[in-house]
Amino acid sequence: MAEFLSLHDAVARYVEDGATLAMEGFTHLIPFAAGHEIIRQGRRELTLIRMTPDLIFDQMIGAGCARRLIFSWGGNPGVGSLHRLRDAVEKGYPQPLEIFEHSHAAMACAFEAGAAGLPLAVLRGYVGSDLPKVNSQIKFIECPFTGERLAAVPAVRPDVGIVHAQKADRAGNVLVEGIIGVQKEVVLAARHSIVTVEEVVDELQAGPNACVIPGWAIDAIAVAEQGAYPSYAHGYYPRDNAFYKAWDEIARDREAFAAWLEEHVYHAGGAA
Amino acid sequence: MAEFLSLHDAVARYVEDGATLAMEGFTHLIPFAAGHEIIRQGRRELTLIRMTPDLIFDQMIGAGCARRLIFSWGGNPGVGSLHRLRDAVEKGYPQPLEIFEHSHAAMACAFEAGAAGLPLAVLRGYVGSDLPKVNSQIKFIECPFTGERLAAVPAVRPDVGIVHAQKADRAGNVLVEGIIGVQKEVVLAARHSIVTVEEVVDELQAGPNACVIPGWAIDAIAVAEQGAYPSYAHGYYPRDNAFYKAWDEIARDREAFAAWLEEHVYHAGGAA
Amino acid sequence: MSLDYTAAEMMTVTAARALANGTTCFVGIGLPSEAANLARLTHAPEVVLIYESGTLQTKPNVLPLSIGDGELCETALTTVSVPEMFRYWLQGGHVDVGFLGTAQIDRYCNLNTTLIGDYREPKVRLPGGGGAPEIATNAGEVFITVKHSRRTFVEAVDFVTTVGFGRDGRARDGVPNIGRGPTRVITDLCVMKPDPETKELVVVSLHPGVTAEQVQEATGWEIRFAERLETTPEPGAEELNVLRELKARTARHHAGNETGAQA
Amino acid sequence: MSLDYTAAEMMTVTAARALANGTTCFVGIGLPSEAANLARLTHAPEVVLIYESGTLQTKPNVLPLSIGDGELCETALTTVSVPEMFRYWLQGGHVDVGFLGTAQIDRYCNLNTTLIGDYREPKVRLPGGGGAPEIATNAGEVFITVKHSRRTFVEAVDFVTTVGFGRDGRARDGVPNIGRGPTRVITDLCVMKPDPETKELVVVSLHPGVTAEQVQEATGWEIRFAERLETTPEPGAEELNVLRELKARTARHHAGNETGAQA
Repeated sequence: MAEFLSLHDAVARYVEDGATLAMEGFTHLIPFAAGHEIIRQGRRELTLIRMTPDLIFDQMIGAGCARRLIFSWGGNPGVGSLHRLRDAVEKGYPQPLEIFEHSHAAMACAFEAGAAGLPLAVLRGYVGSDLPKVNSQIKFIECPFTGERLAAVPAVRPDVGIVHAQKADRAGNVLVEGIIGVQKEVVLAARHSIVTVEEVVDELQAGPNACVIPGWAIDAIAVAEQGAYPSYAHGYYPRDNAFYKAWDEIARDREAFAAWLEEHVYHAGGAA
Repeated sequence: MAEFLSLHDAVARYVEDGATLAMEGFTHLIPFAAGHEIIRQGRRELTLIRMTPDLIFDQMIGAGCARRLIFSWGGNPGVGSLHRLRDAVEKGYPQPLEIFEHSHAAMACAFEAGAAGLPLAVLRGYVGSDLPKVNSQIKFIECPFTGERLAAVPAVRPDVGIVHAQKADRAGNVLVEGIIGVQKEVVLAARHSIVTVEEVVDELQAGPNACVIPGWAIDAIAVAEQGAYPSYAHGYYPRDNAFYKAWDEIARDREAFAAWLEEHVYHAGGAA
Repeated sequence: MSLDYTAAEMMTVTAARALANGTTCFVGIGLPSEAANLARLTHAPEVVLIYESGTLQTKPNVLPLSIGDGELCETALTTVSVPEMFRYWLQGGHVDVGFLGTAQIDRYCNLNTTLIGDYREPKVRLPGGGGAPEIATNAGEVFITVKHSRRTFVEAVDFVTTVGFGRDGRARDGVPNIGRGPTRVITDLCVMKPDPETKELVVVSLHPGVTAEQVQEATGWEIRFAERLETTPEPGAEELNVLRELKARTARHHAGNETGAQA
Repeated sequence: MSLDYTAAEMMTVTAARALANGTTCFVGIGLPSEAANLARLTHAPEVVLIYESGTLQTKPNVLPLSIGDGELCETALTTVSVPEMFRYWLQGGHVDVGFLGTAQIDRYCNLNTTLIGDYREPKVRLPGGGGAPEIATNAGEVFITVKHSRRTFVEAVDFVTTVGFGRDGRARDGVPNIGRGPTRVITDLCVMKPDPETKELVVVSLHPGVTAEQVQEATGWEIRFAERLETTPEPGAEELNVLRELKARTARHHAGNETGAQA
């Protein structure tokens, strides 16, 4: 049953050093506020899982939270590289980062399988790709009906799943609207889930088949206004494309990044 | 690209003798009008696929359309047996009916896998059940990551899929709302699909994540007002529970059924 | 002073009381649905009811006739596709209790809803498994409610549609990632629970006025009784009122749309 | 009389023309997205554009900066989850054309977007596969558009992120249930198609004013030219207008919300 907590308390209660942590939001609704809170609380040795690491994981990796990364596309969308991610992979700074690299299709299926309580996902994937050669998590099975060779990847079943959503009602039911990505899957696949929301409302006013995650499937809800900034929240605020572009400059340089982190995360209290 | 056809023409074009035919609608939106049209056109030797055969398949089986049935719960919901189905299975009347029997979970997964273009569905299912002993379509695989034994069933990929929905827009995009069952899955899994709708509208007025099936994923759309009667259409008309109860009496007797069929299907022109 | 109630009401109230407030319950149609909604309308307002039609956290004002009645969707928090229901919500581990009925049950709680007789030459063809085979293994535990009779409580089910503990009581041993299985069976005569070791059903509580002989008479095998056999608490006045109102409302509702003209 | 246009415009217009009206196209971000939207705004108003963010049949008024821009959802027919997008729509066989860019490409159309150098000791780490590995095999066919240079057109890609026809041109042989693979590559210099037999890329058309020597100069292997080498038709005035307006609109839009204050 969802408990309403401050973001600080939600992170403190559920995110432990060494945890496996999925933070989703496909370009839309990226839980930046929660990521910053994890950096502030100094979590270490995390296995981070996200299809598109995006700036949020670039920041967390740069801040030294991560030991392992499971992902499928690691760029700054429309801009270029994630320099903190690259620095960790290429130079081991601030610490080495082990990567498990997938395709989007495989990771989407792995989240789906995690939500479905299965140990594996099966897909027609990785045909002819070198990825299976470098990622030991990718295997192949034979269909017992047709003999077709299909790819199999382990389901994503993280210790903690964190997503951001537009709103929760007072019972803790959450509405996600727009680009819904794998938000529902992360919450359902995780052992513990935290959902940050823009606001708490009396009525969700959702359609009959809207993407509503019931409160009893969520552990903690924390209000985080602008909690997806600089990504966006459909119906609330647009993406700050300028920040995504500016990030290239900030993240390229270790010191510029450290200064940014100091000012905008460590000294930003509980704000995003 | 969806073509708007009369129900007669849609059935005549796509439903052939001997075809594998899935007609879905989980209690809600059962495509009765289409079923009656298939009876009128005298289709034979069909492999019928539905989780819950319901009255629609009882009628089609009783009318001699079917040779095989793939299903997971074959009763008259809240009333009792499907007597035409039982007569076919138990007495071979009007012709023998071969059955492939599943659980709901397995069939739902089989539709999902069909929509996903896979040859098989994998589920944690049939543990300790006798169903795998009598249904050769049920096999077991071993997870290459955990060694867990999981059930596997062939995906449902029918020649034709037919569903009923509330409305289509003029481009043939279809909105399904309420209990959506496996409607989308049937359309996407089938080689050819027919959607009957209550009405055609200028604007679907659907929410951003509503269950909308694009026209380019559908072969034919036919307007069939009250096309789900005696089941129901959320927002249009309720279920005629009295008819479901009355059906028990009609279907129990071969002659009563034949008379009903004569009056309400053969002599009902194109109406439901 | 004892209230006036029927054996069926006793069964429903007892089954309802088994559902704790806040439980997430995957509800079978018929008796389980009646009991689960009675629980929701009495001691367990926060019970979460899920039906296999994809309706999550539904609060029907009248009992559904089918698993997919419009009422279930209209009063649900949200409605998902049927594959999502079985994959994410049931198999995904979000269901505490599966609440089932049955046509036959044996001493190890194996359920048969498939047929009487032989599979290829059935004497009576029943509807089949529906959601039950996976509800029974993917829910945290399973409650069963069914009328007590020799026709239902049989020495050996003709077909194991849905596993309890298997023909030998050991079917769940060593199987990973499944639920505990049946934990109680509630009939119009008594309450039974599986023996923690052997998994054989044991009568733990007799309904008021019911004798052990009556239970044995209605059971197709030599049934065991607990050493400390209890008497099931009687229904309360409010429970009976709520149940009767629910059933009257339901009857009026389902009669209300009995147009039947087009038939 | 010839219009004034850039090599980049020539590439985009040529890539756009490759998309027939009514085609369902899974669109990669960047050059493919520019070309696909130009097609939609000119000769192919009924082209169906799908982005991996789950946006089905989207009609953005400006080019998205990311694959999941709000514009894509707001102008889509509907938006589905990402698992549904990859499972039902791509793997389910509803995509005619996958439209991709790349960082490296070899003579057999294998694409590398993973890294330069060795996987464990990369010289340059690139973003990775994203949707491409399965777009390339689950779409009916694949178009590739990329700027022509020796850095991109290499003798051997450092990593096969996304298969074209494999290192030997035979990777698709006998693999069931996959698409035809790349059928054309459009650059700022020329159009190439795989040889029907060997699958090796062959230049079939040079853009106006481009010489075979220029193409060879920009290609890291000895590239083949078709016997009947054609000249790519020039862009039309309307195509150029629409493209320039689209790009101007896009620039204004993305500048418009450059508040950046909180950074």
